[in-house]
Parts: sequence; structure tokens; C-alpha cells
Amino acid sequence: MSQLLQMYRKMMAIRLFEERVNDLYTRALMPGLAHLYIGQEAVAVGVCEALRGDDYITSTHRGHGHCLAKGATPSLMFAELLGKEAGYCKGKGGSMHIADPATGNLGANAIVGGSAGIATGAAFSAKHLKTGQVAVCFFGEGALGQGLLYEVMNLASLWKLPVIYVCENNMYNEYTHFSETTAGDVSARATAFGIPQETLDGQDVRLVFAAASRAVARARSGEGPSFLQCKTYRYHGHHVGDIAREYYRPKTEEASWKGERDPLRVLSTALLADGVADDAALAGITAELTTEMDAAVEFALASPYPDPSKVHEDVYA
Amino acid sequence: MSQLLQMYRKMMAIRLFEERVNDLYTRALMPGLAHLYIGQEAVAVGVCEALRGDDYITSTHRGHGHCLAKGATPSLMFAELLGKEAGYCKGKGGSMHIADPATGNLGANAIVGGSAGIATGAAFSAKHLKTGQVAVCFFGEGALGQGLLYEVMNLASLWKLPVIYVCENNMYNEYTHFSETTAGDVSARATAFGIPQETLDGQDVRLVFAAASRAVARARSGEGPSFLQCKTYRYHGHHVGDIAREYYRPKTEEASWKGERDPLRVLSTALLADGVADDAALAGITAELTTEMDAAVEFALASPYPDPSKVHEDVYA
Amino acid sequence: MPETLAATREMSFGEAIREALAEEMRRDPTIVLLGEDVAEAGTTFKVLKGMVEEFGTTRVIDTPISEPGFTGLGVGAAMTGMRPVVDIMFGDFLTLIMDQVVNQAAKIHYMSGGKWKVPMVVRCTLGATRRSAAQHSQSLHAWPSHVPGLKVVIPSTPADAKGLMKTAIRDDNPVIFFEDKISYTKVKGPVPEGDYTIPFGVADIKRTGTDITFIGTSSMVQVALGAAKMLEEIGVNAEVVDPRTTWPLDEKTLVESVKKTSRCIVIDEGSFRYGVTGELASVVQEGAFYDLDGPVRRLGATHVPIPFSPSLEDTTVPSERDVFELARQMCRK
Amino acid sequence: MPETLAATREMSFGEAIREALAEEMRRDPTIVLLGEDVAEAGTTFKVLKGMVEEFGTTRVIDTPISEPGFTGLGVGAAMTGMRPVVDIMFGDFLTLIMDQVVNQAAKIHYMSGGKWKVPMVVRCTLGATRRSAAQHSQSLHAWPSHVPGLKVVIPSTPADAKGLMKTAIRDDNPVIFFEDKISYTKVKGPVPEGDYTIPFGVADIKRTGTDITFIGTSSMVQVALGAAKMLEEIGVNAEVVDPRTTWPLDEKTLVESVKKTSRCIVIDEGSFRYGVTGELASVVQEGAFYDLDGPVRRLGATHVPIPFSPSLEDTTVPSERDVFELARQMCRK
Ligand SMILES: Cc1ncc(C[n+]2csc(CCOP(=O)(O)OP(=O)(O)O)c2C)c(N)n1
Ligand SMILES: Cc1ncc(C[n+]2csc(CCOP(=O)(O)OP(=O)(O)O)c2C)c(N)n1
Ligand SMILES: [Mg+2]
Ligand SMILES: [Mg+2]
Repeated sequence: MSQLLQMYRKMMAIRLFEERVNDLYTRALMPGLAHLYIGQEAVAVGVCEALRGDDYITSTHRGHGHCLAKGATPSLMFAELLGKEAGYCKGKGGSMHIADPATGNLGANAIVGGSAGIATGAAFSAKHLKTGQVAVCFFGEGALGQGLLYEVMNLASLWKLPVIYVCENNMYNEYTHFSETTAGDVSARATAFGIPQETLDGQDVRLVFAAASRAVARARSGEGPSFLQCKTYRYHGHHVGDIAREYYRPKTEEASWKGERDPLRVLSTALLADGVADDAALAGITAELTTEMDAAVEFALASPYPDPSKVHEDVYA
Repeated sequence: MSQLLQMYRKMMAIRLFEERVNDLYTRALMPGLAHLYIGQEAVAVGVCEALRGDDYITSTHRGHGHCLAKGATPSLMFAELLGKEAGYCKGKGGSMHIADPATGNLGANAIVGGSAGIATGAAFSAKHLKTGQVAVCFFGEGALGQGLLYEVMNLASLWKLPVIYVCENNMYNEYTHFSETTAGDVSARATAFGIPQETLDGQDVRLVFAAASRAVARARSGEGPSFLQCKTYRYHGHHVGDIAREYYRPKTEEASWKGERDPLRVLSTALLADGVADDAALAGITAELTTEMDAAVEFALASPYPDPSKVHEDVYA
Repeated sequence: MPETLAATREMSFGEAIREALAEEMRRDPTIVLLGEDVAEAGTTFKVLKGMVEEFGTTRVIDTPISEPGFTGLGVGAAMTGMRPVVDIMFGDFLTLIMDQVVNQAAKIHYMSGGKWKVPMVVRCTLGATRRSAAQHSQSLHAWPSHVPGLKVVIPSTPADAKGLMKTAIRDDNPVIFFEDKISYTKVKGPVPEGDYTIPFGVADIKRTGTDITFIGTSSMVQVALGAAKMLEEIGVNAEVVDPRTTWPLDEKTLVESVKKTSRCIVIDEGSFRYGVTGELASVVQEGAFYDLDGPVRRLGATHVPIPFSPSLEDTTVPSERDVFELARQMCRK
Repeated sequence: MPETLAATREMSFGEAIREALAEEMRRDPTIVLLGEDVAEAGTTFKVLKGMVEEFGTTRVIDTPISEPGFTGLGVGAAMTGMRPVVDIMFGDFLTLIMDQVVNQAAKIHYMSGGKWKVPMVVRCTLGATRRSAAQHSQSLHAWPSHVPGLKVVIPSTPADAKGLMKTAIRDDNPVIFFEDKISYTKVKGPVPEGDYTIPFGVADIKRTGTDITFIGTSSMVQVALGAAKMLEEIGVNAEVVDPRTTWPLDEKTLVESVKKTSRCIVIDEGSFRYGVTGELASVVQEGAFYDLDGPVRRLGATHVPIPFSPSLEDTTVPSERDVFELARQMCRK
């Protein structure tokens, strides 16, 4: 399957996964909070497509897309989201803490910006142990408010660490527009520390993949960190349940992003135009994934909760 | 007395004060640690000369110069340095914590970068209460490593707060050259947050005063924060006792700064050349200050330690 | 709170806190609220709903996601004429502001020989069982309680929350105010109208009893009351004492109660080890040792990070049943 | 430490720590030291003098003044194959790294269902009386002791420091290692040559006695031993027990000692309230209540920010005289 089609498949997988999360949550089958990645699929997929299987990523509270793009198995993710024993973290982490060494996923983090140090440290190991690995730190533009990010960008720049800071600018920190929380020019936040940056349309997976590939090449060749600002948008509320959103963003704005700029639409249009795939092929992918996702949900719903005695396990290694 | 001569006087006062601190410390009469300001006098004096009496400053572990430049009384400072009841903080603060509401001194801070939030908050009050006051945050270039600084610069820029961040770049974080700890260009650390910056020779008090005056005017007129990077040098060790310094900085470098570029020499040369003062006048100032400083030391040495029972006072207001 | 007050309304814990803040802000223009999404959104917990409409965006201020930064700003503002109320949302984020709170706010008055004051309130939450996992479920009130220069408030009822919040705002020292997330909407009670304050360092006896004393904090006061009710059926009459502030601490009331009942269980939602229960149990055994029928016992959160899964999380917080069973044993019933 | 070891040398506390680090770094190339001025300067306390000369700047790494940043980097490095030893200099700076230590390092293993490990050591100091004032004199070991997922080491002798540091480095969990500043040079003792480890959670009886148990931590062990010597003259034979790690905690040894002596004083240099003494005293009264002659007593730092002036600071830390007087009372001598 062509790489573009491959990326389309991954983006569609995330879209369908999240639609089911939304459904499970609204049916009160999922505990806690659910922060949906819908609308931002091109960022996670474009970046992860440029990575090796053993490269590292750190993720966020809005992290399902990152985990899936890096290769997570939907059924084990659903199981974790429902707090089941079969989940990636045996039900101990939940939606905001999916972690998986097998796919280089150092873990999603519920502390905004909290994983900036971890990703930078993974890059430190890669350099010190000469493994050639690269670490990607995904974070929302809200994390630009956390001083930790500047401390570690300084370290990464000084020590030429193979880390890529991927800022997913979806324009909102919860219910506040980022222009009310972010002074100056975002891109300058990286260059100020001697880190080259690219600012790009995060809805076009081809652009994201290209920029990520450049950053990865730079990292692997020992030239140091990069910073990517991907302009994107979350279609749903900050979390499922954030329904009445007009007080912080207009419906018209939401509509403008969900139309022409939809990442799946942008790519499918190109695929059809370039004759890489026809409608039937794309429909086939969706159908296939739908079956897979529905089965994954079934698995998760059917699997048992951890035995209460397990609460004492895994505190110490 | 002309303003330039006034500034010369203040710089000389700091120089003579610190020489006595060095002497008291080496004679084991001063407890704790002493971080001397000698060599950096032009920064504190040039900046504070541009301030009103009721403007605020925050200071650092190397803060004697800031306190004196803002109007502190030498005898009360010496008393505090010796841990005496008569000191500015009743002996509870010591060298690294001189504070004095009467002169707008919010306090020296022993946490590197620790006062960045405090200075920014004082500017917040000034703006909210419409007092027209300005707040100055003095810090060494080592504080550029603290994320807090970037968080509050972002706040100050967003809210157009009347605060001036004065970075005294003396090139060393303790025993490490700042180039080993600071990636990129220092000036960009401010502009990245939309804060205008000036980088200048901190050994020429005239330049410091001029830049500070511009920043103060900007702050008072409601245009927001500024950032000044003053290139300077500490003549002595990181603290008295840091004697063998060759392993981190060459004697030749020290010599080059202590000669032509000495802030007192730079100014006196100009004063004499412009005929603002003659040798006798300058000698007179030194003699006068010498008497004053010696008396201040006497006062401090003669005054009593706080009664042990005082340990329980001032914990709560 | 004062007996003299007549008119009360039934209110939730969250509503009482909002009322206290609103009344204080009407009284004192130097009070400002700072935090993430405190304005239009009225905070994640909606506790501040309506505040920005009344007081405007110059007094109810949305901040970037910079807890250390805006807390530090609050410290400086408090020193220079304002009375900031800083909202850091989850108590778990105390980890980010400890330097500004502990090395700055708590020490400035002392280090300056009494010259500067820091009249600031930091609001945050505590409490688990909301399926928020390990980074959003901690009860960290033991940390600031360990720090001289801070005052720490842990209210358990709407009426207490209102009166204590007013005292916190009027206090000239930094105060850390812990609010139980679950209580915001679940705990309701009568709240006096208008102005009243509740002094710090005065414990409140939520239920008088003779056989055993439950010292409960915040969310655990309701648990203790529930257990007390269960114990009635087996003829055990439990007293429930709520310190209301961990610092200053009303040692006298705690000790007197145990001297009377001769038995004591301390119940707190913080992690079990090196937390609040250790201090309170020690204070009690030091002061009431010779009247004790047996050792002072403690119940706290299971000493593990809080797990996400309901089947695990529900086992971590002390329950009415846990308190009941332990009390039954201690009273040999 | 193990009896089997013969050859020992007299060493200072600081030298023993350096020897442990050097021996471990020779054994395991994944160990790196990170901190401010750890390389050429060998740290402010000179504890690491000579390390960079042996291991080079790729393993002994000077950092910017970014405690949260390089601690966070340490967490990520520990998860991915390294064993970083992070040096934050003063324990007071724990305030800056609590998020990386508590919300990240301590919880990652649990949150990931046991999949990721964080074999990291954070070194920091504790202790006052160095005229360093309130921001450079705190003993904050109670905070991490309250956090499930962390291990906390508080050695009191050179030999213990060496053996415990080796255990800390080889442990697959985040360990916070507290070193008393004064002990670096002032405390000397015999240290076994070569490789040995001391297990966590095993208290050491530093002096056997029959009349009263002193549970001392870190700097207070020497104080307890000094007081014990003074008490000999009045016919009181004190036992001194050193937990060596606050977590894991050797409750059994503490309780057994008090069951034998029937009296106990817990002595710790942290601020008195809500600190380590509260937990240890509670553990003792829970386990030895029926053998106690009177309440377990506690001595800690005066509950104030540490003042600069010698005349004030010297009154804040428990002294041999304080321990002696309290013990004399308790033993009715
Ligand atoms: C340190 C910290 N502060 C506050 C929060 C609460 N919080 C969770 S998500 C969020 C907004 C994050 O915005 P952004 O980083 O842009 O990510 P997005 O939600 O847009 O994907 C906030 C404030 C948190 N989890 N951590
Ligand atoms: C947060 C913090 N980390 C480390 C220290 C220890 N320390 C004291 S001064 C200093 C160097 C500061 O360098 P700089 O800011 O350039 O000021 P300078 O000493 O050059 O005036 C360090 C690391 C501290 N006091 N606070
Ligand atoms: Mg966002
Ligand atoms: Mg410097």
C-alpha cells in the first residue's frame, strides 16, 4: 500500500477510534474524562510516519492519536480507557496515561508540558548510548506557558540532543484562546534557544510528514533538536461534555475547519486526484477499520476489571 | 551635585562597602557567605538612578549593590550582614535577604530567579492600583536557566506590566561560563515573548542610566515591560573564599576587566575630561565615604545580636 | 460558626465558596482572582461561574498555563497592596508552585524581619474517586502544613468553607485553601447569609459522642459522620471532631475530646505515610496518653499512586465501612 | 553493614559518598552525574572533586541552573537505559523539582502498569546551622517520604552513606538521597573498602541500651549518641536507632526497641510539624503502646523559617542538651 494511503488509513483509524470513545463516554461506559483528538489526526500520523519503530514519543492528555499513530493496538487502548485489566496499563493509567515500551511510547501525561523533560531525557539516552533513536515531544500550545519547556529546550540545544518538539497549536488552552495566553510569536520561542523551527499547516499530513522527516534527519545526523508548530484544530470540546462552546469559540470557526480543511478530506481529495486510490478503495479502508474498531470495543467491554488486590502491585519495580 | 557625580558617589559607596564586607568576612566576623558586587556597580547605580524612590526592585544573592543603589543605609546593612538585631531584617535575613519597604526594596533572594515573579507581581499592583510605580527585577544571567523567568515575562508582556528585567551578564554561573549553560542569543530570550530588549556595556553607568531611563519611560507610559542585558564582570570569586579561580576563568580575563573597563575608572575619566570634577573633588568623595563606611562597620560590630527569644517572632503577620 | 446568625440557606460546598469570594470582592477592591479559565469558564469545576460577569476581567483574570509564574506574580502583588486569590485548579499542581509558596511566600515576612507581608490565598482541590488517575487525584495538604509561615485550611462543610474563606482572604499571611472536588456539588448544608468569619485554629465538633473520637479532615468528615451513624446501631456513640485548619492547629479540642472518649481514629484522605494523620495522632497521644484505652489509630489513602480503574480506585480511600469496622474492634463490640 | 567486611579506612561522610559514586560508575557505564558545577568545581560542597577527571565531561555533566529541566531530563534518561544521578545541591531546591519527582518519576511505573521503570537517584542536602538562612537550610525529607513510588534515604555515617548510595544507584526506582551538609566534613568513620551494599528498610542500632530509645535520623543520630553519652553519667542507658531510610521503613526494629526500653524520643532536623517525627512516633505508639511508660516524645527543628543570625539559628536545631533534658525527665532522674 502506498505511503500516502498508509497514512490515510492511520488517520481514519484514529478518527474512528475517537468516535467510539465519544460514544462510549456519552453512554457513560467510560470513566474519567475523554479529550478527543478528532481534527488533529494529520499531526500525529505525519510525524510518526517519519519515525522508526524504536523511536520515542511522549504524549498528552489528548493523546489517543499519538499512541495509535505510533502503533498502539486499539483493543488494548479501549481496554485501558475503560479501566480494564487487559489495558495497556492494566487499568491503572486510563485515557491520559497510555504507555507502551513496545512502540516507544514513553507515556501520555496529564500534566501540561510535563513530558518535555522526559522526551528530552530519552534523546539524551539515545545520544549517550549511540542508538540513533529520536524522541518526539508532542504538546499543545498551552504547554508554551510552562517554564519547564524552555529549560529543556535550552538543554537540548546546548547538548545537540535528537529531540523534536511538536507543538500542536489548536488555538485553545481549554476554554481560552491562545492569543490571550501567549505573547509574541510562537516560532520565536524555539529560535530564542537556538532551535530551528518550522510553522506549518497541520491539516495536511503531507506537509507534516515532510517537515517531520527534515527534523528527524537533522536529529539522527547529530545536528540537534527541532521545533515544529503545527496549526490544527480540535473538532470537539476540550473534553467530551464541553458542549456549549460558543462563549469561547464561534460555531462558524468550527465549521470552517471541519470542511475544506479536514485532514482526511485534504488527503483523500489528493489521493483521488492523483489516482492513488478511488472511492471504492477508500471506502474499503473505512469498512475494514470499522470492523476492527467495533471488535476492539467489544473486546474492551467484555474484558474484566482488575482484581482490587492489584492496587498494591506496580508501585515499585 | 551633578547627576553624574551623584552616580559616581553611589558607585564608590558600593565599592567601599563591599571592600569592608570582604574584610569582615576574611576576618571571620561575618557569618554565612558573602557574594561581592564589586565590578558591577554601574548596573545597580545606573538603573536605580532612573527610578523613583517609591519604585520597586528585587535583588539577588549578589545584592548589596542593588540595595545601596536604591537607598539603603550602610550601617543597617552591615548590621544585617553580621546577624545583628539592628539590621534591616533584625538579623533574620542576612546578606542574601536584605529587604526594605522604605526604599521599595522587595528583598534580595537566594533562589536564583526566585524573585522574577515577585517583581512582576509588584508591577501588576502598580498597574492595577494606578500608582505609576515601576518594578525592576535584577538577576544574573544564570537565572536565564529558570523557567519561571519565561512564564512571568510572558505574563508581563501580555498584560503590559511596568516591569524591567535587568540581566546582569557577568559571564559566570558560579564556576561555569554562561556559554556552557545558555543556548542561542540571550537577547532573543526577551523578544521571543514580545519584550523589547537592549544589550549594553554595563561598565559605563551613563549607558546603563540612559537605557534604564528609556525602559522606565516605556513602563510608566503603560507600554509594558523591557529587558536590559548589561555586560559586566564580578572582580572577586563567586563568594569570598572562591580564591583559586584559574580553573574556570583566566587571570588575564580578570585583569582586562579590572583596568580600562572598571566602572569607576570609566566614569571618573569622563568626569575629569569634561571638567565636571577634579581629582580633589573625587578624592573628597572617597574620603567622606570612607569615614561613613568605617563608622557604619563600627556601629554594626558594636551592636548586639538578637535575643534568642526573638526566633519565634515574625513568623506570621 | 457564630450562634447569633439566624437566616441560612441550603447551599452546596462550591456555592458557599463562591459566595464568600463574591462578598469579599464587593467589600475589598484589592482582591483579584487569578487562574486558568477562571473568567468566562468559571473554572473547570464551575465554582467561579458568574464572577467575571460581576467583577469584570480586571479582577477575574484568566492566566496562561503557568502555575509557578502566576503564583509568583501573586506573591509580589500581595506584597504591594493587592489581595490575590490564586486558583491552581488541581492540588496535584502544588508540585509546580512549591518554590513560590514555600521559599518565597512563606518566608518573606520572617526573612524581612516582619517588614513585608504576603496576604495571598492559594486555592486548590484535593480528593480522589473521580477516575482522574494519579496526577489529578492527590490530597497534598500535608506538605504545606509542614511549612512554617503558611496557614492551611481544609473545610468540610459549606458553612465552614464560607466563613473560613473570608478569614483566609482577610489574613495577612499566605493561606493554602484545600477544597474537596467531590464536595463541590455533593455536600450541601445550611449557610448563613451575609458576613461572618470563622477563626483559624478552632476545631469544630461535628457530632458529640462518648465512646470514641473520630478526627476527620475535609472529605473524611462526612465519612466519619456516616460511620458514626452506623455505629449507633451497635451502641457505640462516636464523637466527630473537624480541625478545619491543619495549621494553626487546635490541639486542645482534639486532646480534650480524646481524654473524654479514651479512643481515637484519625481519618484523612492524603497518602497514609508521613502525612497529616501522623501529626494529629502524635498530638493526641502526647496530650491524652494516660486517658487512652489503646493506641491512636489512623486511616488514610492506601499508600499507592491513585489508580484509574474504578475497581482499584474505590479501594484507596477510607470508607464509612472501614471506619466502622476499626471503631467496632477498638470498642470491643 | 555486613560483619564479614574486614579492611576499613577512616573517611569523611562526603568522601564515602564520592567513593560509592566512583565505584559504581566504574562498574556501570550507564551511570551519569548531572547538576550545577558538578564537573570541574566538583559541586559547591566539593563532594565530587576528582570525578570529572576520572570519568570525563560526558559522564559528569555541568548543567544550567535548571533544576526542573535537568531533573525531568533525568527521568526520561532513566526510562531509556541510563542510571542518572541528579544533584540539586540544596534540599531547599526540591521545591523546584516536585512535579518531575512526584507527578512523573514516582508515578510512571504504576501508571504504566509496571511497564516503564525510573532508576534515578536525586541527591540533595539537608541541615541548618551553616548561617545560610531560610532558603538554604531546610530539611525537607518528609515531603518525598509522603509520596508512594519514591524511596527516601537519610544516612548518618560514612559507612552507611557508601552502602546505601550503592543500593540507591542499583535500585530500579526513583530514590531521593539526603546528605547532611555539616556531616560532609565533620562526620568521620571507618568505611569498608570495595564493594558492599546496605539494604533499604533496615534500621541500624547505633547504640544498644535498656532505658530509653532514641530514634534519630541523619544529622540527629550524632546528637542522639552525644546525649546518650551524657545520660550514662546519671545512670540512664539509652538505645539509639537509625532508620536509615524513611521509606521503606523498618517498623519492626523501631517497635521492638521501644517494647524493650518502654520509652521513646524521635529526633529529626526537619520542621517540627507534619514532618518525619509524626509518622515515626505514630508507628511506635501503634506498635508498642502497651509497653510504653509514657507518650512517645518528639524533637524537631523549631517551627519557624531558619533565621540567619547565629544567636537565633543555633536555637532551632535539637541539641544533645535538649535530648538529654527530655530523656532525664522521662526516666525520672
Ligand atoms: C500543569 C497543568 N496545569 C493545568 C492543567 C489543566 N489542563 C488540562 S488540559 C489544559 C489545556 C491544555 O491546552 P493545550 O496544551 O493547548 O492542549 P489541548 O487541550 O489544546 O490539546 C489544562 C489547562 C494540567 N493538566 N496541567
Ligand atoms: C534555584 C537555585 N539553584 C542553584 C542555586 C545555587 N547558586 C547560587 S548563586 C548561583 C549562580 C548564579 O549565577 P548568576 O545568576 O549568573 O548570578 P551571579 O552569581 O553571577 O551574580 C547558583 C547556581 C540557587 N541559589 N538557586
Ligand atoms: Mg490547545
Ligand atoms: Mg553570572
